[in-house]
Amino acid sequence: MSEVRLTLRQAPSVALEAPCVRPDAFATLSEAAIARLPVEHGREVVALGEFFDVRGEHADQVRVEGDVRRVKRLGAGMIGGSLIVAGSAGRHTGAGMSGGSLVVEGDADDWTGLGMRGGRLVVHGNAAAAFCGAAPGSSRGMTGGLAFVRGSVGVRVGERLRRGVIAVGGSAGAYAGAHMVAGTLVVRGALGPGAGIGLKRGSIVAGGALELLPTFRYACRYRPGYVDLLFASLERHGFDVGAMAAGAFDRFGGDHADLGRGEILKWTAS
Amino acid sequence: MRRSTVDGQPSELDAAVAVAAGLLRAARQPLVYGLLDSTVEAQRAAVAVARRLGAILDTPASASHAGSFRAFERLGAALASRGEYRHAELAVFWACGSDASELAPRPGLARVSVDVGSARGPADADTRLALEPDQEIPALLALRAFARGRRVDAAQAGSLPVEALRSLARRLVSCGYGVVVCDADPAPARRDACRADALTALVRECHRKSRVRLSGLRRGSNPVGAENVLTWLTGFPASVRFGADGPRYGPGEFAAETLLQRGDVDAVLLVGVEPEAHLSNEAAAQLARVPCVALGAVEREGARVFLATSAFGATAGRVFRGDGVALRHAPPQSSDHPSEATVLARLAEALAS
Amino acid sequence: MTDGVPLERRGVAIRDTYAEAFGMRATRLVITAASPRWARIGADALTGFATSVIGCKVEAGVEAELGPSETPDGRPGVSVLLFAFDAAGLGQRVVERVGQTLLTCATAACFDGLPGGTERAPMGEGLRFFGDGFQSSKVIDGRRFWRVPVMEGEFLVEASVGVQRAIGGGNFLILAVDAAAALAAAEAAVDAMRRVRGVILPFPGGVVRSGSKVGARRYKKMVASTNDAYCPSLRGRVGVTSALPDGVHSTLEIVVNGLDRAAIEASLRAGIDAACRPGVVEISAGNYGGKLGKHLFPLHALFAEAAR
Amino acid sequence: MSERLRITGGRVYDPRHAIDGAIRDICIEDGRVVAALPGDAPTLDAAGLVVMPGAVDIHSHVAGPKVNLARRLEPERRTVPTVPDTGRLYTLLGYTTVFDAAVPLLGARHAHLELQDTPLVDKGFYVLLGNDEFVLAALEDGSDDAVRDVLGWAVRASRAYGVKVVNPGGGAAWKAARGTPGLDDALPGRRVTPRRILTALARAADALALPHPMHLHCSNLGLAGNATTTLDTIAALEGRRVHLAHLQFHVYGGEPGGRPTSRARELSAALAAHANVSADVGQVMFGPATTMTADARVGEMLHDLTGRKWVDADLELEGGCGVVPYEYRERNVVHAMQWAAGLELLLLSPDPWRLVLSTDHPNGGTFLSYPRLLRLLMDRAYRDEQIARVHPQGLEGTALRDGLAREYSLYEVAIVTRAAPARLLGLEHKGHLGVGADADVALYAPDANLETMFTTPRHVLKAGRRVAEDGAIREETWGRTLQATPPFDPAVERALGRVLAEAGSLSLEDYVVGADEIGAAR
Repeated sequence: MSEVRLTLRQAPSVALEAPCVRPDAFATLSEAAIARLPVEHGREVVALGEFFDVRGEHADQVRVEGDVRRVKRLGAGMIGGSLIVAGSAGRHTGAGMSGGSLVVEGDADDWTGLGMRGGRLVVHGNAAAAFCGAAPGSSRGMTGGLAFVRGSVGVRVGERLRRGVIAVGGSAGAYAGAHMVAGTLVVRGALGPGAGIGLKRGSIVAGGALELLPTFRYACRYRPGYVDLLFASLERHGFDVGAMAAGAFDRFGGDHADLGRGEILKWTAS
Repeated sequence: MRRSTVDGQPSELDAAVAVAAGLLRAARQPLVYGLLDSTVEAQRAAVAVARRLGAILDTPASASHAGSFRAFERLGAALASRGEYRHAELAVFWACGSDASELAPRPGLARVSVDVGSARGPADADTRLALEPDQEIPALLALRAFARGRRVDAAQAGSLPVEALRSLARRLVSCGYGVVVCDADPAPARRDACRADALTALVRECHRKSRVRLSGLRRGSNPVGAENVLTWLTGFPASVRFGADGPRYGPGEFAAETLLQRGDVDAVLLVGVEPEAHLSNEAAAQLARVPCVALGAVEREGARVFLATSAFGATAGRVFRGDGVALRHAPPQSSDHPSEATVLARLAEALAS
Repeated sequence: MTDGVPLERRGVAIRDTYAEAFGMRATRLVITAASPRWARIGADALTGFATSVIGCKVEAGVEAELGPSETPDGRPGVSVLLFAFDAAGLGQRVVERVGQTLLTCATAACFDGLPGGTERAPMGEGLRFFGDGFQSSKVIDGRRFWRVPVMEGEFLVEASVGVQRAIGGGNFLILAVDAAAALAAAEAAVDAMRRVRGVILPFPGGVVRSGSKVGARRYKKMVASTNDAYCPSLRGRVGVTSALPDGVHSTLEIVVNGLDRAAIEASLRAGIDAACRPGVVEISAGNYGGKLGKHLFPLHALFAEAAR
Repeated sequence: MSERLRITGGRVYDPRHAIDGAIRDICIEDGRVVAALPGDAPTLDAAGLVVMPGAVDIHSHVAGPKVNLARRLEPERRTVPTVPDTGRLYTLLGYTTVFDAAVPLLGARHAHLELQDTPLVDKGFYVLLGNDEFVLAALEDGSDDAVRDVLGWAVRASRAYGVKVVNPGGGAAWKAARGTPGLDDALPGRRVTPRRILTALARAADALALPHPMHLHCSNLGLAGNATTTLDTIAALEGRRVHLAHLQFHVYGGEPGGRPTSRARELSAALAAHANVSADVGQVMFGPATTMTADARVGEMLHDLTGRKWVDADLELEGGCGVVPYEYRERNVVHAMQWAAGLELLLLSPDPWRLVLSTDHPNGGTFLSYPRLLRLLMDRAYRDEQIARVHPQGLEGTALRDGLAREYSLYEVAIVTRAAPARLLGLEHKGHLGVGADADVALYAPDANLETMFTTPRHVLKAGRRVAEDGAIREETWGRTLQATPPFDPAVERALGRVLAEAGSLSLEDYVVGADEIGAAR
């Protein structure tokens, strides 16, 4: 099985825009052609090979090594193949991806998975702000696929989520699932203030503490069937749902300041 | 008369401009920042410089006005020029004052002040409603739910003054003309990502049944000019990067605050701004470490190049009023110094040569 | 092949004939519930009165009982198969039956058991309207599920089901010395056949006593009528050419529908083998001279292949 | 030193001079067409190319407050180009003159700021009147002369080229009480009717001899049954000159509140019967659009349809505006009807000199869709293909169902995109290639696919300079701002000042755009 390996040779002095790093694109390129792909280092357009040692060709399995926290848009728009960032990744990693598998073994920065449309995105560490969020002005954020973070996420995870599943192993910052249109956001840990603000439809499954907005209204305590389907799917993809595998949920409908057809399911052990 | 300086030493303008151009050209990622206290003419010229440089262009609004930008882009707005406020029967001052004489006390105008923590509205308001800071967003949502005719459960409302909010919502949906006044450039402690959104959505909701407008108070001499000029020239109101494929918008991403904190710019051109008033200490400290060209009427300490210009107050040109009306700015006194626009035009020429 | 060579098992002759079966469309539903008991109740209700397309437009039966590890939601379940002549008809029957028997059944949920099927028929898409606008949907791993609020909680039903080509009417006949021997052999056969996945035995207890022939002699409107050649009481009647050897006094048939040829073959093999026991004279099969369908299962070939 | 260029051997289409594809040389000197040039003048070989005057857009939305709000509103799709791109993209299509159709008095300075930054094309705007206190007060208290002087002052103060009337009186009524008055209904709290506003402003525009007549957006835009309003409006004008904006949006039958149908045939007949009336079509094109209008009612209606973003703004003493992002879809029955109604108007048009091209950019679609629209008009087979794609119910009752066979010729295209709009605008030096004309020229390479042909001119010349070639800007020049300079009695300023003192937030001087505020910014 062949693989393309990019190893950061020279640290960029300012942010490096590298949306050309896409496994589906690499599948048809030679080593030299990959090294010639343009990246923007500040105002200069330079070759990818200036910053990375490129090893391998004609493969849609890509591994990126070295400290690439300043490298932005890795895997942005990817439609297939596999991209593994061996450490922590820069901003906008996997933004707009519509297929394939993207794994960040370290932490992910702001806007990772922004406007994601499909595929699978996994972060082993923590993710910063607007994980799987929405582009400015767009009426929809993530529209498909599965994304999960083993650690915690920053503010506004899953903003304007339209379809797809986002799961967080740790806690989430303020305004988790803001203005969700549909889809499902699972957070095992605590949620920051304002969770579900403007929720139109869709579900927020909350494993930890959260302070509900006044425009959510209590419905009942139960364990809806789809939760087990969802958890089974998450477990299959390698996400541990922990104690939520058993127990019940308190259902709160809202946000009644908006359309109000969404739900927050708050886990309870009993 | 103040002189332009290079490394603190007085210099002729042309020589200083040449040094500035060299410094900016040598940078890998220059930032053009400010445009708050600048005329439209200077703002245009700054965009031209940024475009030529392939710089990132940003204004203090990227931090202070971020929530309002976001709300506008998601929802739009219900606006009015200031003269319209004379029709108002209800004014709600949302944790702010107003400088519009049209909303001063008068018969037929009910004035409500919603005070949030220490952010208080006019002292002479007819009605007051006090909220804790963490109640602000919940209160806005509850108001909107009431305006939609929904109920709010006591269990979730906690200590919110539910009855007062219900009553205010009723007034908003039944008034002939209402204005909600808010602080559109709040201080750092009050920059909530969702406040402007919640206010905009509330006004939109009330507007279904009555006529209600949102008025955002701005700070600085020409913040609306900066937004307008950047928008018509680049498509975006702030935080624009001139990349290989044209202007790209990056709210947050291309905001001076985070660019500096992350060390993602290596030269800065300051125009029409006192950056320390708008940046965190951390970002300001980084700014001090980056080669800097500053335009202004007051010499900036530590700038590699200082280009002396007339002060905003002494510069003829055009500016936008807070409600978006373009006006001619005719200074009472004139200046011996060239305007920012003139100096920026020279800088653009020097960059081209 | 074993043409012309007599075959027998444990002293029971296996006639050199073929079972004649026909093409159908099938789907599989996975029914889960809070307990095996309630899953079974739902499955039995859903598959009730679904013996033959002749009278009820669909043939259905329980395929298997499933453990929690085998179901999408980790609850105990039952898989059932439904067969009809075309996808549209099958879809209508699914919506009717799931609506009547699982929407109503305590704790039950219903999933597509053929998720890979590219041909689809609506299930939850048709049932969601019971939710009166309060229903909502979830897409999980690319599959859409409808949540229909009900008094107990929520009825979870997959939006659509996969439909595939399948075979109906695989069969064999047990020719026995008397009715008791025929029934004992049939029961043994059914027990063996139910262990095979991918098939159902749609008739009561898996057994059919009223084997039929295509059409009727006397009543032109009948699409099927009694299989007089195998009715012991008609032996010697004018106009009847009996197919029963001497000493045979009772015949029972086992009918099997399967998702594919291999499943039917495995099932027939297991059933015939189990039916070869004392009191059984001969194993035969319903052979309609090719008038019924294009799928033929020569009995001898089943065992020839097994031997290989 | 004079700049000269001889365009040689091209097939020239110059309807003003009845030249229909004749091989002619065009001689250019110092930005103008001249009769002849010395033999050694530089040449541009146009053999095999189609040569037309630069195109003129009589009705677009390219500058000013609401256009800029629309830009900010949609960072995610950018249907409304930036000001520099507006000039470039128009030029790259062979358009060299563009008018913004609706700028309020209070937005005039802003509009000029944007026009100053608009490269390449010549440009101007029409100032909005008819829902403002100035005109309404003059109508209530004064004579028709007073209205004429308000109009004269407004055009001069805003440095406008013409006057635009949007939903006369209806804007004011909507703002006051969300009402929609009929032609003879008094506005809330006033003695003025829409008919009075309409006739007085049309008369005033004529009296001032403005180069372009009153540019009118009729009442009830987009509403079922509004064809009646439009026909009544034409009748009310009693033979006075008028240009009806985006006629397509005003030809609907059907019951008020119901689904609109097309009554384009009747409007086409009315156009034939009224030589005083001209119009631009306001064609709807499928795809993204951004509706922006001074008719705030329409903004609210469209927001109710889409439920998404909406900018709704009030302007003191004047009307307001609405901006709503929109999308026209082939499979939407109303959109299909709108698309068909525009094509009906164009294909049934009694006189290409009085019904000209527009998409009401970006309301019916962006100006970038003009080449596709031209192909729809010129290529029946292509049109039939498109007809087969749209919602069939939308075509019910339209003339498209009759199998309209008309195909526009290059000559007719030159009329509806160049000669006619220039004539309707009173632009003596535009829209033709006769001696003295501005040397704005577009050269196209013929192509079986007419959309391809009109999308990328081979060459575009602006004022004699070769500014674009094969889809790329070659040189970025700066066009002129076109303005009208009607006279007015300065005494009117006293009355205006009184209105402002009572209800404005600015002084009269603040409204006046200075001579130094127009022209290229750089």
